[in-house]
Parts: sequence; structure tokens; C-alpha cells
Amino acid sequence: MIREQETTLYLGPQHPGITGNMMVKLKVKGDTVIKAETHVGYLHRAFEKLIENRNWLQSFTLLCRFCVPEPDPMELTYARAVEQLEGREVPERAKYIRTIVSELARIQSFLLWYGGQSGSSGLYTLGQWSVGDRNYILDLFEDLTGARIYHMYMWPGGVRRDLPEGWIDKAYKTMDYLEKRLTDYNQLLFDNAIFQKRAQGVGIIPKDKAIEWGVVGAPLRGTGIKHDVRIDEPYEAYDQLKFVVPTYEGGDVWARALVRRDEIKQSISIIRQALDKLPGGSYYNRIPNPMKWTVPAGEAWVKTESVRGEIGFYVVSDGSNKPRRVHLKGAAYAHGVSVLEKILPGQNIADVSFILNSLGVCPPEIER
Amino acid sequence: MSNFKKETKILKSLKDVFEIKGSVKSDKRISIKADKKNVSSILLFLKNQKGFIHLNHISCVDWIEQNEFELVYIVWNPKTRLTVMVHTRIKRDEPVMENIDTIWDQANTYEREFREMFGIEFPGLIGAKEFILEDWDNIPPMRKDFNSQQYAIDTFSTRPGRENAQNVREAIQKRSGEEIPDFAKKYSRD
Amino acid sequence: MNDIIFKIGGAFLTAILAFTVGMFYAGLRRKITARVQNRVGPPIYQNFLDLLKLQSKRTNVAHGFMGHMAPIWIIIAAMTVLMFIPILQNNLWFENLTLKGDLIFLLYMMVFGSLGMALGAGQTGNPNSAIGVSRGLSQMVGFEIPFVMALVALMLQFKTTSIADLMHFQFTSGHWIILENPFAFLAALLSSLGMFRYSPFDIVGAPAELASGPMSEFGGKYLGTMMTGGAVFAFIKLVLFVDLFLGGAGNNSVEGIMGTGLGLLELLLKTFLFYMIPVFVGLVSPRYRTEQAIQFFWKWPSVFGILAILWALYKNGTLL
Amino acid sequence: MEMLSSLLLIFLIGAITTYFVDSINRKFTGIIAFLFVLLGSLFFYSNIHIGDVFVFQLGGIEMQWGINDYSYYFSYIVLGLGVLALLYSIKYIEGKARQGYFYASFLLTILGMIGVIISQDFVSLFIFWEIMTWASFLLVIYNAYYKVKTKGIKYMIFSAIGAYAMLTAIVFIKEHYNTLLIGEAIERGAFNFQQYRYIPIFLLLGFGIKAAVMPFHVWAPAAYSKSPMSFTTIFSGAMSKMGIFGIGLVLSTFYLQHNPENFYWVKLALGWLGGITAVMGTLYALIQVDAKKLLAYSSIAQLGYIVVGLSTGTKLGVMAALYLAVLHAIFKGALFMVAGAVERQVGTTDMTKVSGLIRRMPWTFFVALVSIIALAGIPPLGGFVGKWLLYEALITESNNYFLVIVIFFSSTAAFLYSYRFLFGLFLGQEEKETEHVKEAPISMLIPMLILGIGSIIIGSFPGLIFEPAAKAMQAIGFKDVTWQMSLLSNIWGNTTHLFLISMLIFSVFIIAFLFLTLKGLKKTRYVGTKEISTSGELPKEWENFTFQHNFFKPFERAASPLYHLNMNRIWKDLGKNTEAFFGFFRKLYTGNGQTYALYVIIFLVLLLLFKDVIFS
Amino acid sequence: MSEKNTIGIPTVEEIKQAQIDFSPRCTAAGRVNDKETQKMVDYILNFARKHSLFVLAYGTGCGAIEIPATMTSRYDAERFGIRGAATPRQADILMITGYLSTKTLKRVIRVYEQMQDPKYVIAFGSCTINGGMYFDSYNTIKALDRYLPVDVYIAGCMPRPESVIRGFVKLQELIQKGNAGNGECYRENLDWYRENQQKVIKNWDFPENYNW
Repeated sequence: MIREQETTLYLGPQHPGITGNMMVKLKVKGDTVIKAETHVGYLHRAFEKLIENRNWLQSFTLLCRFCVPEPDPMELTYARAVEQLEGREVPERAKYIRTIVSELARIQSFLLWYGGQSGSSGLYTLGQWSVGDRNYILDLFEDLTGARIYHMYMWPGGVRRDLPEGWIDKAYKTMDYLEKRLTDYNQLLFDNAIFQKRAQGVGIIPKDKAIEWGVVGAPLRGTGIKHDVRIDEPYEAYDQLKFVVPTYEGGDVWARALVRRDEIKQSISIIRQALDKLPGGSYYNRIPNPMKWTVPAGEAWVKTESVRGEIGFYVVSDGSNKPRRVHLKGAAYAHGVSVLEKILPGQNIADVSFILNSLGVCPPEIER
Repeated sequence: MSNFKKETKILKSLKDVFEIKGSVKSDKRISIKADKKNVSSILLFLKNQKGFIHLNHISCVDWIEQNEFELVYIVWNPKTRLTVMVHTRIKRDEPVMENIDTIWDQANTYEREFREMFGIEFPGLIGAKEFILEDWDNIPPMRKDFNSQQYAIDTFSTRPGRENAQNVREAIQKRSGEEIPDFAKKYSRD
Repeated sequence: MNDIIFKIGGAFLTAILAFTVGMFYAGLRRKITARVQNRVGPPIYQNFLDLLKLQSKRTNVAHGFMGHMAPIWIIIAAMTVLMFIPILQNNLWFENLTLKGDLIFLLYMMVFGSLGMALGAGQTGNPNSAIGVSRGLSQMVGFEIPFVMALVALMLQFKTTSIADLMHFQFTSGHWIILENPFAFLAALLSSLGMFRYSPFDIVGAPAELASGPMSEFGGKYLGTMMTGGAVFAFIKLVLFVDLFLGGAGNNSVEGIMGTGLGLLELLLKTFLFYMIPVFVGLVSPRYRTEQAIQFFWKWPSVFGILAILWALYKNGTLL
Repeated sequence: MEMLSSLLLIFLIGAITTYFVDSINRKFTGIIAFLFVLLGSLFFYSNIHIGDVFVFQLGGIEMQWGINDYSYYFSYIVLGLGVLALLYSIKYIEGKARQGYFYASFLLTILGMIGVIISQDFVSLFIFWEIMTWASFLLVIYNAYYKVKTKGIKYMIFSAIGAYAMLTAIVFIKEHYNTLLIGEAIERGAFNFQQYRYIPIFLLLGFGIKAAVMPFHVWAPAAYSKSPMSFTTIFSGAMSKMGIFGIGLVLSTFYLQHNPENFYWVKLALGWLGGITAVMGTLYALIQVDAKKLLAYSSIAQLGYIVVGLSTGTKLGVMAALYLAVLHAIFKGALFMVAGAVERQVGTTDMTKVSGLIRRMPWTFFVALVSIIALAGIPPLGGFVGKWLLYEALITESNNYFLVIVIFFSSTAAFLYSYRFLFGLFLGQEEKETEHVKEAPISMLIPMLILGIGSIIIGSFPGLIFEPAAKAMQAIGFKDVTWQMSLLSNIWGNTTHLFLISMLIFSVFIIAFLFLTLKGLKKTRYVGTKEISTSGELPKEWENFTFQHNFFKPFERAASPLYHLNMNRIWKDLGKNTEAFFGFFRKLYTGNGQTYALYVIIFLVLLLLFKDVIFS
Repeated sequence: MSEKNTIGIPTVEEIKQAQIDFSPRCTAAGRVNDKETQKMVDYILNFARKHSLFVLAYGTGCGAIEIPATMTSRYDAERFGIRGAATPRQADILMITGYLSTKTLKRVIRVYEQMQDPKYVIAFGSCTINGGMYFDSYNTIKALDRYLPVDVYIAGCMPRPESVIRGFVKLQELIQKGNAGNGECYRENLDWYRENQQKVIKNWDFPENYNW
């Protein structure tokens, strides 16, 4: 047995710097990473296996737990996939509510990202602020769905409940409050010379390779490539709302951070527009008894934009009351394994957790 | 709806080169069925000639009734924003599929996963044998003939009270002897 | 005989004072941090509870002799340095050994603890510890340079290497050195940010990078003892800066216990004010990478240090 | 007055005897060599007294050997370290080939150094200097007998440059001052920088090369680290001090006869040269992966401090230099012995390969720890005293203020390599590969422990060294040198009480140690280095958990501009550029000691023959 | 059913006989002090222990998403002296935030054993109690107390920060009474735990001479 020359560093699973229960095994020489290896499977719950034993509606309880920081896009994507298979129409009001909820989910996930990105660089104050303010979004969710994290709100055919009374006002107020707080956050983080020094030129994803590597979402837009599912294949009410997809050149942590900074502002504006335009009418096309509900045979590939990037569901039905196969393509699937293993070598140990946070690696999406 | 001009063009060019069956499923979705041995050349063709440089997804479905696995390669063109889904079927008895991680690096991750979860072999695949599971000694778990619940009961010690978890409300009712409350009735449909 | 009572009693008093004040300041820091972060925060005596809990851990793990010794080095360094730093002006109880050692000695003695701790951390065999030590020592070379420049400037300007003399000068003349040589103060202030190891210079134990760096393998009584040493060291640094630049404490002519009380009050006020600088800087700064931190110290603080020496020479009349 | 020559005779007989004993019975070679050196030392300290002079004629040239306080001071280093190093050698060199060669050269080296110390005229100084150089060259190439060209050539070339410089200076002195006696030359002002300023410069060059001063230090790392460690002890501990001895001698006139303020540039140049030597030595020491090389570079840095001390020309500064000269011999001798012990027991001193020896070699670690603390200058050990004297001299008595910062930078960066040395060899993971390693044999431990304990005692009672040092300083012309047993004081009246500090540290240590050890004694588990928290994972056997490579990479990156000044490269470039021009002369340098000796003699003869032609 | 001990919880033998679904408890030495003089000291130490809880930074499951919320500004767990700890050597509390896959279980056991007494385990979420919605998953354990001694369960999926804090307060009550911290019980009944653990973790490669 020959002992390795490089020092081995286990970043995770029990480590303050890792983004979830995963492990990045680093081989380092000096403080430079020579080789990085992602190890996942610590969170494997066999969702896709379990869903095959649940009926179409029961799957929702499992689906939203695919990725904890942002459960709603999972529900939305799956609901849209089932709708596509079944050819079920969604009322206009439900489309708007879905848009609002998924944008709220984006905002709360962005606020968590603020915490993660600043916390991994040692600026804990911002994390305390933003994660604390995230509770206001969760309050909105709670009023709307009854739960803080896992909502199971968006079902095939619409949403589970209509907006409660006074919710719209509350949503407006929350948006106003957040917008005010965002200037504080950005002053603290983006105007900070040290953060700039840390973030610039670190964890670069090359622009010409980005799409081929499977990079999606903010990391892709951080390389200057404009790609957003909400524009490429508009779903729900996005084609009726005005918003900009920010892009920045550079491909480093700094560019990704700037993209996210602008996106959260866009999300707030989208919510405002959707609340303004919210049409009346029904919010739900009733589905039959879920125990006996069958979906016509076929396959569907549906994509949605989450905070970490594009997520997709590949759903196959064999015409029974249970899905044949539900396969999630998480945004972190490429980010967390192959992209990470490509961009980490050559980086400083100090930047590993920083890069992980900026890529938005979410292990449960990888192993499900 | 548009008349799928772009989509049919791609489909036609594919049909010119390869022996495939295919159809335009919906807006921006082209679905083709190909033979196992053609898949990698189709993917290379799509990537190099037609600009489908982004590998969106690879999925695997176990069709135990036909004794086949279906592999679905979903590729995407960032310019035209079209998606091509390449289906292929391989025998369950000899689950071997061509390795495409030379075309897209991230295919390696998918293939390692399928090797572990379905038992499909990809000759020449680099990477640790254990990707998600650890010390797995049963049949690959994502195969349809693997019974997860039975395995769980055999392996893990469970707490009593969960034997009949399918009908929770009934179980509660039986145990407590209470009626199903009104608000709950409202949501239960028949 | 009386002398010995004063010496031993004073030593105990000083140690207790330093420990209490250091721990309370650490608690205060947590409280202030919490308030800035929109939180209530722990009670101000939280650190005492933490310490008590750590010391009352039933099992402890040591990775060999040097690992066992690591906290001891810190305590030795803290106690020794404490004895040589004047706490109050002209106070028999707090005089200790202030006249028996000078600044050069203090400079070297303050390193003693970190180096001993580094040896202990090295023996644990945890790679995080070693990387933390590598970072810590590298950063030390960074911040010691401007600090030494400031000290050399003071020594040249006032023709003494004794901290007691510097304090005495400020007491008698009424001029604080912060005004006599502002550049020295600036250089020392900036390097004090590194000495306190708060953000942006908390690279040694950066949690997101190295778990907790050199402390990774220490728990229970070892961690508790290190915490004690750290608290005393925080007090030492504060008193050192107050003595050097802010006129020291106990500048009153009141006799007896009242005078001591007033002096301590002055000390607390000045140290608290000085302590708030690293604390608030730490609250709003991300962490530097190691080489960035070193380069930071070698840029502006060192320029201030050189200016301080030139200023001292100018004041002395030996420039040109 | 025959005592001095009989002393030299003892060493000479010893050298010859050991050489022949080796071919008869290899077992006793080391012991005999050790006994000869012990005998010589006992003879020296019992029969030779300060003030002894021995004058004789050799081929019309008046030779004078003698001993004064200054040389007596250096004899402590040479003979003290020599005895210990030979005791250490017995086991260290055991089992190796060519022992007779080794011991004979070793004794010749000591003979040369003693000769240098006692010679009071230039001719014998030069002869002994050359004996020392040749003998040491033989030892440098001992480990690489068949690869002389690559290993020893640098040392030889620089020694040759030094020798020629010295010879030139001697010839000039004879020419201008008409004397070959050192004492007379000093009196006549041969070393002043006023009249013939190239004389002292040439002499300083000759001595400075041996003391590994900045631009000429490039031979030192390879020579120190490649020779057997028991010899490096002497090589770095004592022989480099011969350079210091000479520099002190040259500068003494300067201090005494002139107002140094008029020649500020000399002090400045020498001081900065020393400062830069210290910085570069330190910077290169901390990036080394071989412990021996690390110590070699560290030696260069330490010699830099000594040169800085000498350059100040003040009482405190020269005291610091002389103090550091002895102390460096003590702790660096011990450290080289530690490196040698590790080399012998483990087989390598590569810090990327060795780790976690603390439990295998606890006593060696103790010596290493003590010596490293002394080296780093941390109280309460001896090194701190040297650092204190140096700083106080620079701050209070010299007006070379920025040099203080440079020195401080160097000595703070010295903590880095100090830690690197201890961590690299003794701390970190205990691996299976080193499980078989045992503690060094007792005859190697004894000299190490003596030196280690020496630096502890000196830390509390530096007066033990101050006393002879003060006498030595008076011998080279300082007046009223005051010292105290355990009290340091500068001219501003600030003091540091070392004994108090030691007592305080010791008592706090006892209290803290008892508290921490006795509290929860039963429930404290002492575990191995494999039981670390690796983020919950179970480490694999082949994975390496010691942080060994590029240990101070962040510092290296931060200080990267300083690393561009690579003297080695400059010399190499110089060599390459002049290669074409000196193509012919290159052929003369066979790297063989004997041909080299021949050239020196030819040069000498030519110089004497044509001196009128050249220098008129 | 034989008679029960003072706390009212069956012993190991009883469990083996009756197959009752409880993990073994013990009255290990050090938990109970008979001496009068010790009571005061214990009171003070327990007071310190309960107000200084270092939670190991290990998000074992999806419950980890409510931990930041609990620690940050609205809920501010630091009021109770709860703060994070980076390595197991420094930590007091191991929070099992949700389901444990068998792969994670191995790491959790390792981490738990590296923690130092007194150490507490808080199981968080329904899935640690009886498997929750993962009752038929082949990769998650169903009852945590078979593998590690649990002090406090927090039910829910996910539990809100309020209930997390309630769980901590419950733990504090237990600590003050001296009933929390099962490290010694774990050691006492190690064979029982090891048997269960090895049933799930197939390739048991913990070091043999492992002195935790």
C-alpha cells in the first residue's frame, strides 16, 4: 500500500462549510486543491422508488421534499407534467397564483443564499438578517397554505386553496419591506471591498464550455449566456409579465452573485405585477377521486426555472393510477458533481465552500 | 399553435441519416425512437451538426412487462430552444449500454447512477462503483421487481402502529373510536 | 513582607480582574453582535456558563502529550504577559512585575501561547489544525510588522523601551500618545484588528473552511482552558493598547480604594471603547484569504508604521 | 611555550592514528577520535592560559601563535562542540564506510579551527584557514564520494574565492604596512577604511564567505545539508563562527581607532548585508521540505543576525553578536544532531515523508523543542536574550532604525520554519511506516541533551556567557563592558529580569499542569492521531492526513516579490555568461582537492615572485 | 411483565423478552448523586450545562432547513445559550434533523462516539420516530432509538422553529433534573446498540481498537 502524497480533506458530511449532507473529498497540496471528488448518497430516500408505489396525488407529499431550500418548483413542475399528460386546463387565476407562489419561493431561497454566500465568507451579520427576514415570506406561505416549508399547494388543475382575505395586502407590504431591506443587504455585501476581493476571479466557469458542461440557472447567466426557462418556454403567467433576465460576464462567484442580486429584484417586480393583474374566477379544476384517478399513458418532459437553475421532471404514465416513473433532473445534478469536480482543482481551500454556495449545490437533488 | 416547422426540419434531417422512428410531440419537443447501437452516433450528430450541445437529462424506465429498460436521452439546443428526446430500449437480461461520457462529461454521473440503481453496465465507465448507495447487496433497487417495503420491513426494526399506514384516517378512527370530523369529510371525495 | 503580600495579592487580583473582564467582554461582544443582527442574544454572562460547562465535561480526549499541554502554554503566556503589563498607574496592587520587563519581552512572550497552541494542534494530527496553524502563523508575520513599527516609533520618540515609562510619560505630561504620534496609533490599531482575530482576519479557525482550525480536536477541559486564556489575552491586548496610546488608566490623584476604583472605571471605559473597534469591524466584514490578509498588513498599516518612525525621528530632531 | 604546538600535535596525531586504526579495527575508531579530542580539550583548558604566546621563525617569516580572551571565547565553541559532536559521531557514523577518512578529516578540521584561533600572524592564519577548508571539504563530499562535482563544487569555488581574497589582502598588508603579525597590523591601522580600504574589504570578503554572508551564502545550504550531520554540527556551529571571528577582528580596529560616525557607510552596508542575509535565509528556510536544508538556511539567517550585531559596533550589539555566536552553536548544534538522529533512525529527514515521531523519539523531540524555542527567541530560553540584546542595540544605540524592522520581520518569520521543523518531523499523523522507529542511542542523546539543557540554563542565567564574552570584548578593545548574571539592561535604563520571568513561567506551568492533568484524570482518554474528527467519515488507510506539502504557501504567495531575489539564480546566470570567456579556466577546476591545493600553492609562489612587478 | 425500575422504563432483558419497542435505559453512575454535598455542585453544573448547548453542525436531513431559521434573528436560539459547534469534540448536542439514510447513520454513529460526555441527542421530525413518510423506503432507518440513545423527540414534518425551541427547553428541563445525556448508557449497552447498528450497516469497518 502506497500512501498518497496529497493531504486528504473531508469537506463534509459533518462540516459547517458544506451545503447540505454531502461530502467533497479534497486532495490538497499546500492550500491548493489538486483534486475534488463529490460523494453523495447521504440523503438518498429513494423518492422515485416510493413514488412508484403512491398514486398520482400522494406523490406530492414526497415531491416537495426533493430539495428543501425550495420545494415549490418541484410541485409546480410535477403538476404541470401531470396536466400535460392528462391535457387538463388550468384556470387563469390559478396560473397567476402559481406564478406568485413560485416567485415567493424564489425570493425565500435567494434570502437563504444570501445567508449561505455571506456566511461561507465569514460575514455572519447578513445571514442573520436575510434568513430572519425570510420568515416574512414563510409567513405568507403559512397564511396561504398552512405550512412554512412544505406546502403541497400546487396540484394538477390549479392550486389547493384560494388566496385568503387580506393576503394580497400583506404580500404587497412584505414586498415593500423586502425591497427596503435589500438595499441594506447589497450595501453590506456588494459594496464591501473584501467581498469583492474574495469573489472576483474565483471559481470561474468558462463561457464557451458552460452549456456543454450542463451549467444552468444563475451560474450560466453569470457567464454571460442568457438562458431562462421562464423566457425560453414560458409557463404559467410568465408570458404576460414583464421582467428582465440579468446576465453578467465573467463566470466567477462575483458574476453569479450579481446575477442573483438582480434576480431577486426582478422576482419582487414579478410578484407585484402578478398581484396587480390577478384575475378572478376559479382557482381549481377539480380532479376525480385521487385513489381511482388514472392518467393517460404517455411521457412528459417539463422544465421550470428554480433559483439553482432549470429543473425538469421526466414523467412516464402507463395509464394506471400510479406513475410509472418520475425522474427529477435537479439543477444541482450537473453543478454538484461534474462541474464542481472540474472547477475546484486549482482553487484555494478557503474558496471551496464559497464556490459551493455560489453554485447552489443542493445534494438531495442529486441523489433524491 | 405553429405548424412545428423547425421541429419537422430537424426530424427530417435525422431521418435522412439514421434509421429512426420519430414524431414531433408538442411545441419544441421532438421524440425519436432509435436502436441501441445508433444512439451515440445520433447524439454526436445532434451535438456537432445540429447544435444540441446541452445534455438536459438521461432517464431510465423499467418496462418489466416487456422485459426491457428504456433509456431516454434529452438534449437541448440553446439557439433554437428545441428539445430532442432520444428513446432506446435495451434488454433487461443483458443490460449493457454504450457509454456516452466522452460526448458529455456529466453523462458520467447519470450512468454511474443507472449502473447502481438499475444494474445497467456501461463499458468503460470511470468512477467509483458506489455512487449513492453503500454496501448494497440486493438487486438494484430501482428495478420494478425490487420490493422496497418488504426490504424495509426485513431490514429495519419498525415501531408498532405503522402496519396499516395506507388508511391513516381509518386507523385513527379505529384506535380512538372517534368519528371522522366534519372538516376532514369535506376533503374526502368518493 | 508587606511587599510580598502586595505582589502575591496583586497578582491574584490582576488575574481575577483580567479573567472576569475578558469573559464579560466576550459576552458583551456576543450581545452586541446579536443586537446588530436583529436578535436578543445570550445573557452577558453566557461565556461563564460555557466555560463552566466545558470544564464540567465528564470525558475529555487528548491526542498525546503536546495536545495535553496546548492549553497550558496559553495560560502560561497569558499569565506571564499579564504580570508585566501595568494595569493602573501608580497602584501598588496592580504593579506586579511591570518594571521588570520591557516591550521586546512582551512582544515575544505574546507569541509563546500561539506557538504552544500550534504545537498542540499539530500533534492532534487533524489536517484542519495544521492548515489553521499555517494560516495563523503566516498572518502573524503580517500583523506583527506594522505593530513593531509602531512600537519602535514609540521607543525612539520617548527614549524608553518600558511600557511603564511610556504610561508614566503620558500621565505626567498629560499628552496621550495617540496625539503625540498618530501614525503609530493608526499602524497599531490596524494591526490590532489582526491580533484580535475577528473578521476579516478570522482565517485561523474559519468555520466554513476548516471546521474550527487548530481547535478542531479540543473539547471539554482543554477547550475551556483555552477559552480562559483567550479571555485573558483579549484583556491584555486591550490594556496594552490603552497603556500605549490612550494614556493608561488610574490617572487620578485620589488616594486609597476610591482611587483604585476610579482607575478601574477609567480602564473599563477606555478598553471598552477600544474593544468596540475590532468588534464592529468584525461585524460587517467578510473574511480575507490568508495572503490577502498578509498583504493588507504589509500595505497601509506598514506605510503608517514607517511614517510613525519618521514622525518619531522628526519629533526627536534626529531626522535629517 | 611549546604548549600550543603540542596541542596542535595532539590533534594531528589523533588524525593520523584514527586513520590507521580504522584499517585495523573499525569498532574503536570513533572512540579513539573522541578520546583524542577530549584529551586535546582537557589539555587546552588545563595547560594553556590567556596570554600565552609562542613565536618562531619559519623560512624567514616570523610566526606568532598565542591566545587571548577573544580567541579563548571562540575556543569554547570549537572544543565544546567538537567534543560533543565526536561523541555523537560514534553511533551516528557507525556502520558506514570510510570511517578513518571521516574521523581524520574531522580532527584535521578541529585542528584547523584551533589553529585559526591561536594564530597571531597572517601566514599561519592563512595556513590553518586552508587546512580547515580542505579538511571540511573532504567531509562535505564524504556522503557523495563519487559525485564530488555536483555536491562539493560550490563550496570549493566559494572557498577558493575567499582564500584568494584573503591572500590578496595579506599581501597588501605586507606591502603597505610591512608586517605579517595581526597585532601589529591592527596597531598600524591596516584595517581602517581610510587609506587602503580594499584591505579590510578583501579580508571581510574572505571571512564573510565562511560566515555565509548574503551574496556569498549560496554554498552553505548544500554543504550544510549534504555533509554528515555530526559534522554539520561543527560546520555550522563552529566553523562558520571562524568567519565571525575574523570579521570581529577586522572591525575591532574600526571600533577602536576611528570615530565610526565618519564611516557610517561601513556600518550601514555591513548591517544591511546582515539584515538581508537574515531575511533571505529565513524566507528560504520556510519553504524547504528537507529538515536538514531548513536548518542550513536557518543557520544562514542566524549568522545574519550575528553580522548585524557586529556591524552596530556598540557594546550591546557586539555583545549580542558574541552571545549569539555561542548560542547559535548550542541550539543549532543540537538541532543538527536532532536531524542526524532522525536521519539515522528513520532514514530520511524529508518532512513530506516523515511525521508523528514524537511518541517514537520523545527525548529527541524534547531537545528539538527546547532548541527550536531557543532559536525562535521565545522566553524564557537562551535565544530570547540574544534577540533582546540585538533589538535593544539597534533601537537604543544604533541609528539604523529600519534595520530593526527587517530583523524583526526575519525573526517573526522564523517562527514559521521553527514550527515547520517540529511539525514536519515530530507532529502530525503517526503512520504505520514509522512504527518500528526507536529512540536514538544513548551516546547520541547525551550530547543532544547537554546542549538542550544548556540553552535552558542560559535562558535564566545568560551571565554564564556574558562573562567570557565581556572579556573577549575587552580583548578587542571595548572598555568597561558590564554584565549581570540574569538581568538585561540597555542604556536607557530599561531592564528585563530573566530569572524572575523563568520562575514565573515555571510556577504558572506547575499550577496549570497540575490543574489540567488532575482534573478529570480518570475520564481523560489519550488517543492516537488516527482518531480525529474527519467530518464523520471513516478515513481510508491510504489517505494522507498530515499537511506536509507547501506548508506556508499563503505566506509564500504574499511575499512572492521577495522570493524573486534568488541569489542562486543570479550566480548561475553570472556563471553562464562568463562561461564562454572563462572556458579555459574552467578546465582547471577539476573539483579535486589536490589539484586545488596545487593551484593555491602555484598562485602563492607566483605572487611572491612577481610581487614587485604587480604592486609597484 | 417483571417489575420496572425507578424511572419506569424497562431494562434490556425486559425488552428482549417482551419485544417492547423502547431503547434500553440505565441509571448509570454519575447521573445520580447520593451525597448531599454533591447536590449543590450538581445543581450549578447542570445549570451551566443546560444553558450552554453547543449544537453540532450536521444537517443530516431535510430538517436542517429550519435550523437556520431557529438560530437567526426571529427565533434566536442563542438566547438559550444554543450555538453551533464545528466539530464533534466541542459539541454537546447531536441534532438528527430528519430521516437517516443508512449511509448517514454510519457517519452519525461515528460522530456521536467522538462527542464527549455529557452528550445529548435530539431527534427531529416524524421520520426519526417511526419512519414518517419513508416507512417503505429501503434506505432510511425507521426508529432512531434503536441505534442511538435519544433524549428528546420533536414531532412534525417539518417541526416549526417554535417546536424546535420547545424541544430544547424540554431538554434543558431534563438536564436540570439530571436525566439527560445518555452517553454512559450507550457505553453500558453498547452490545445492544452495536447489534442493531450492524444489522443495518452491512460493511462494518469501524476501527477495532477504537477508543472513543
